[in-house]
Amino acid sequence: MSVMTIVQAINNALDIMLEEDKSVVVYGEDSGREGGVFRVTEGLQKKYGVERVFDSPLAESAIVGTGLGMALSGLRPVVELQFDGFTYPAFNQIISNVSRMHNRSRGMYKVPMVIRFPYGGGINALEHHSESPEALYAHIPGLKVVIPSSPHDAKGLLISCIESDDPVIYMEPKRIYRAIKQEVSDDKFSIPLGKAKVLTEGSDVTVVAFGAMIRECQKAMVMAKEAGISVELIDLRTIYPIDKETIAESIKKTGRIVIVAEAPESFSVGAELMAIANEEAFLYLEAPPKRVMGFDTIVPLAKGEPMYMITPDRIFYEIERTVKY
Amino acid sequence: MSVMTIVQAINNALDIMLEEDKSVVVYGEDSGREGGVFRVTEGLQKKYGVERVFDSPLAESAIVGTGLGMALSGLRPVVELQFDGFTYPAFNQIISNVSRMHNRSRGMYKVPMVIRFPYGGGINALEHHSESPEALYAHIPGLKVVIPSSPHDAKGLLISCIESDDPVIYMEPKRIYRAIKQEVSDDKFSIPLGKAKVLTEGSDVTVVAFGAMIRECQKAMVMAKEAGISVELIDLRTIYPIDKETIAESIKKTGRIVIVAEAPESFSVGAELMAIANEEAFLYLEAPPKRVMGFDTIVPLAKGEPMYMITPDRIFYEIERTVKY
Amino acid sequence: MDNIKTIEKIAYKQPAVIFNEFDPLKDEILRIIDNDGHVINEELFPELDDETVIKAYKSMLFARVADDMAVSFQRQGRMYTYPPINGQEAIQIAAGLIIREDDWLVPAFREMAIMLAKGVTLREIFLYYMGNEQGSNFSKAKHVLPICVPIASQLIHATGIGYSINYQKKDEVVFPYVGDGGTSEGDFSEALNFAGVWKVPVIFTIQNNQYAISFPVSGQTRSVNLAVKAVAFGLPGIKVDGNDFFAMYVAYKQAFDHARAGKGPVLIEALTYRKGAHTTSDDPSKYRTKEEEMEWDKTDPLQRLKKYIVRKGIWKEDEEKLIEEYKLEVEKQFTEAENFTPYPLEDVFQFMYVDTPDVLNIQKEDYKLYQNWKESRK
Amino acid sequence: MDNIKTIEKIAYKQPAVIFNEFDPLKDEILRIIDNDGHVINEELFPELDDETVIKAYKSMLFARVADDMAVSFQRQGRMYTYPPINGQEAIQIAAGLIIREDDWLVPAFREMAIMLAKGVTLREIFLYYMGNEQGSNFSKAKHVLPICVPIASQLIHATGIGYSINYQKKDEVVFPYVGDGGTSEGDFSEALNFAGVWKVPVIFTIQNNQYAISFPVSGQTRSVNLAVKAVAFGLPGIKVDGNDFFAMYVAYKQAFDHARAGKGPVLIEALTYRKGAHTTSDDPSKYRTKEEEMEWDKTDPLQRLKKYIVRKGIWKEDEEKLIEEYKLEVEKQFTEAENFTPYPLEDVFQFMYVDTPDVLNIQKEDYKLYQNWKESRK
Ligand SMILES: Cc1ncc(C[n+]2csc(CCOP(=O)(O)OP(=O)(O)O)c2C)c(N)n1
Ligand SMILES: Cc1ncc(C[n+]2csc(CCOP(=O)(O)OP(=O)(O)O)c2C)c(N)n1
Ligand SMILES: [Mg+2]
Ligand SMILES: [Mg+2]
Repeated sequence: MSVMTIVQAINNALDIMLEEDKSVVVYGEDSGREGGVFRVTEGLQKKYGVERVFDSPLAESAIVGTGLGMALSGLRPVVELQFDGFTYPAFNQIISNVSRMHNRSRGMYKVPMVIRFPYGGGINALEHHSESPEALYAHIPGLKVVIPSSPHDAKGLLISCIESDDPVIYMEPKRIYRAIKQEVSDDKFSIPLGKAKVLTEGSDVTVVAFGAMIRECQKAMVMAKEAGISVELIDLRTIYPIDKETIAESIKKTGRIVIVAEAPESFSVGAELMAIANEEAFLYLEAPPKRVMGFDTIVPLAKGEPMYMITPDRIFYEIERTVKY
Repeated sequence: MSVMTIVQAINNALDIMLEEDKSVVVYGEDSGREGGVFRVTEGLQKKYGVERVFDSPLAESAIVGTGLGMALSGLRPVVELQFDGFTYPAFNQIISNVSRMHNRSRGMYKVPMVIRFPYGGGINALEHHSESPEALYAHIPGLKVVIPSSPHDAKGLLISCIESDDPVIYMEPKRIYRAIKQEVSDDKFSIPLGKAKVLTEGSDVTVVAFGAMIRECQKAMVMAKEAGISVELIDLRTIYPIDKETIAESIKKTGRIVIVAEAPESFSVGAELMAIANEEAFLYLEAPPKRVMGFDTIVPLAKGEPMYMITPDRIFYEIERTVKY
Repeated sequence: MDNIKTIEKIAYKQPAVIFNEFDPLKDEILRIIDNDGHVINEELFPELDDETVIKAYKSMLFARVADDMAVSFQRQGRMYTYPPINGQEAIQIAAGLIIREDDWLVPAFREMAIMLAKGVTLREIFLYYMGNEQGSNFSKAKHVLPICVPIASQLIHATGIGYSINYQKKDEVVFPYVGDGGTSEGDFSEALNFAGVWKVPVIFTIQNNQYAISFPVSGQTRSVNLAVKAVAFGLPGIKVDGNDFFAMYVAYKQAFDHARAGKGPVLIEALTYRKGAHTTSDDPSKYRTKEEEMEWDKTDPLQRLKKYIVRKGIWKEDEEKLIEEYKLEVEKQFTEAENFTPYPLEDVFQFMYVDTPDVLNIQKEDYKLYQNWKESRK
Repeated sequence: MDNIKTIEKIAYKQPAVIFNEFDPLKDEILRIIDNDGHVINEELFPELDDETVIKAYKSMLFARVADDMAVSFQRQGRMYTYPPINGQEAIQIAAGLIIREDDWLVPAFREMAIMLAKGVTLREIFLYYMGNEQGSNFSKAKHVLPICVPIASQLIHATGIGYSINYQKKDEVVFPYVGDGGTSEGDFSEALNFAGVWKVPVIFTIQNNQYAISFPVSGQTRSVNLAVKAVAFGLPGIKVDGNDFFAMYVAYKQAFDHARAGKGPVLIEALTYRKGAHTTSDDPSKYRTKEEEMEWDKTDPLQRLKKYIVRKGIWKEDEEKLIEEYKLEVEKQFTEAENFTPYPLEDVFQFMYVDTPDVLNIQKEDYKLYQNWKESRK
């Protein structure tokens, strides 16, 4: 066991997989010598050499597309895109090729590949550095989309992603990269993809969140507890395939669901969760499912961002409204 | 009044706007001399010259990005992308620039620009030629997303799009490009963006659809009528901003909603409509909202496509199940 | 001031002899036989025995027959949209002579002839154009990627495969294809740039067939030709007469030796003409003249090679009879494709993932319920 | 065989004299003064009166002072992430002398000096880096696009503006900027290719400051330099010593005349060095040596120009005093930015659309309800 931040846990997972499997390679803009702008891959190039951990030229479509080529020819690439907002130049490769090569070739080729990038707001960043595009990726057939919320999960989920024979989008909550420290096993372990986790059991309302919003929800729950509200908190962990069962079970118990996420509300993961609530637990709903999400706007620059970002008291406010409905 | 197909109606709208406004230019791959692979822009280059209607080199990011540059400097470009599946190379320009320049510059610049492309399945096409990416574009702040379902709407909506000072994604239901003929006014007229249309009033269930699915729904309604079910059919027309009011009004009347669309079900427009049903009409819902949508798969090639495409009897089947709930 | 250039640069015409002799900057072109099959460059004429040349001609002929028949099958409504390769056979059959079983073929979508050469069966190709993805699950061919429709995106995959090859210390070579239109896509440049930086064994071929659907190559770019684009990425580039089988063979041979020797990627622009329509849904008379077509007809790769072998006196076969044989073979493979097992519901779902999520199974089961209901109403 | 080349091709070195003389293929570089301010190319020395040269030097000095102060404001926590331009002033101030009010500036994000030259106020720039988008709503500057963060995407906008200019028969010229790293993005190639085909009046400048964050330009590409990439698109390209004010001025002057005369786009690679960090969040000591930095220090554009003007005896000012003045001015503008009205909730919503959808208003009103609730709990 070691105390790790999310950054360290990801680094550790990469380290273990690089060590164990020579077919794993890690690259992206500044991912080699410098260890990435967030230092997530720090030290790995020194340990595994420039052929296995390296800097790529500045072109996201090529980073992802070469990764696909490698995956088809015996490697297990873990590519890094520098920020959420810079994944879009690679969108065509992701949606038109990475996600489909297995289907296109009717199973002749597999695509064991991970596309990692930091996502989300709350760090006073420039434009394009604060985005939460999980709904875009979750809507694309052939991909899996994973978002950890803690060092332990970051490690266990990433190991599963690298071992997956399907391509995975692995989104890292940059806001809490170093904010949470946790005891994490030094050994290799994995957490199954596609399963949500009930973090806290409760009876009055189900709160579903993921990534950096888990911590905000936990803060809101302190307020809820004071107000006598028992919250069941579910961490999605995997956005696609989404764990309908765990969510439905919880709603059947609580009758209420509040969804917390940073992305713009319309056409979001929040919408899908509301659909699931209806499809799987319609007769149990005692109040309308509620989305507590970003506005349908760009994440504002630092001075405006606090209004956009979802705060614990806003979550509590909506929990209370839903429970009182 | 002339009898027009959707192709002719779009051509007519472009013709009117090119005639009226010298700042309108039209271009894309094969859009000039040949008039586009679907002949939508046929004859326009001859009439307005190669500077106003032209072929561009083969690069979608540049087609969209140059359109943005033109829109910032006094033109009103209407750019054509050849197919739904070839819009993704332009995704970065659309999401990172086109949709944001007005916000980024705090109103200093406007982006009066239309991005047109044919979308949807049902034409036995190759891969990437049958897609329905409306949910991706609808989730992007700063865009409007419009889909007509008839020649009349195709013309009136496109004129509104070209006159809009905001960038609009205009998706054309290629499957019914020539399948529907309708009397359409030869004059200039426009249909407001952001408003859905109740096509048929009914009392038992609300069916919401758009584009090529409207015709399938209408066929299903014949069966429903025979079965004694009164369907209210709503054509969304605009996907974003979505017309919550019209949908909510209808659900308040019928208590039931069935959503029909071609795209993969998860994280779709269907999900958003279910969210709206809950947020706006929770207490009126007598059955769980139902999505009748594409599978979470790539649209199969021709031999497999009939299983993917939503047929009138499948719509009827789900309508009946929802009404009987 | 350039002291930090730590990585060695490939000068654009450093390597293999041939790339020195034909300077794309001067718009020079490698050509070995003329339109009448006369050898105009003895010096570079390749060492190929007669048998191989005849075999190559026959492969070109077979491809032409299969292609023509594909177009007519499509017209009969027995196949969906098909992109003819008519006119582009020399490029692909020359490559077919060079490419080995474990080399990688990364096609765009107009590479039927080299796919055949690489071991893909006609049956598979037909199956694909009949609208069944099973046609891309190649039963015999190794290291062939499925057809890639999003223009130029496949070039990047080729570069990635090249990285794997170097990493795994193998000696395979990668053969990606793209059209003249495809050179305008950003992915074209990114693929060549990464290939240069990583020094991968990749031979990029541009089949410059003069058109991207209706749009002539003259409109795609102001560069003097397409081979010259290699300069931007430090690659050797050469413009070759793509309708000249010998020129293509020589270019590929040198490129192959270059790549296998670890000297990195090269770019070949093969000048040719798409004699047919863009696809069976296209009508070229909308955008080009009969005169132009006839002008290019004179350069037809089959006629040219035929004239050469006839003049050399090595042609012993009865071409009519050969064509009849080929037709029967094509017919046979087509029928096999037509008799392929019907497309099961499972195939819609089964290959999206290796590890299929529940949601797909649920959607499939739901669909079956609907099918049952439908059955029950009959 | 090339008979269908209907559009005239720009040979890569046809146009303006200067582009003939310095061949990027041979890696030649335009340089006019050396590191000591000695004129080494009399012939090309521009006709600039002393006053203008002094003015240019002062503008460079002002930019340097402002830049240094920006970095320290950031360190004091009074501003967010800022990308210093230190070392790249000559390029931008030379362009500033040429660019007219109605020409278009299309910046990447490291163009503070030319933004100032174009009329953007320091107050606005500071406001932006304080995290307020209002800093991109330029009060005085005309035809300046906001900073564009997605690398190279802005180059395409410049090409589109160029199209408008031709279409509207105006004589404006467009000045887009990109870094060395940005040349690897597909958008770079697409922008140059469209610019060539459309023959637009666009002067593309690559500020080759040797690094893309931590990654040296030597790793970005195998091309002999970056100017040579112009060849791939039929554009004239030139490599210029970007730390030599006179060389930059001459290159811009000729490029400008060329573009305005309707001769189409050009590409300028300006060789320079990013003396500071990539941004205030970056630490260059992780990836480059002090020796390298000192080596480049000798080429500092300010020192070089200063040596020239001092030697020529035209420098009459007290630089220390000047710097103090500048500091006061910078301070003043910074304070104005700090005193800018607080960011209202309206600003989050108001500019997403010209015609704002209801849903945004509803979200705003909902947020106000929450704010009221929050107030009420206090
Ligand atoms: C990214 C993308 N954009 C557009 C298309 C539609 N399209 C199919 S083929 C084609 C023209 C290709 O021309 P070229 O590269 O010269 O190849 P050729 O068809 O001549 O073999 C186009 C535009 C596509 N397949 N992919
Ligand atoms: C599309 C995209 N990918 C990645 C980034 C992150 N990023 C910001 S600056 C930079 C390096 C840019 O290098 P260069 O083009 O040389 O410009 P410089 O910073 O040296 O001025 C990177 C990778 C980005 N802004 N946009
Ligand atoms: Mg072509
Ligand atoms: Mg740089």
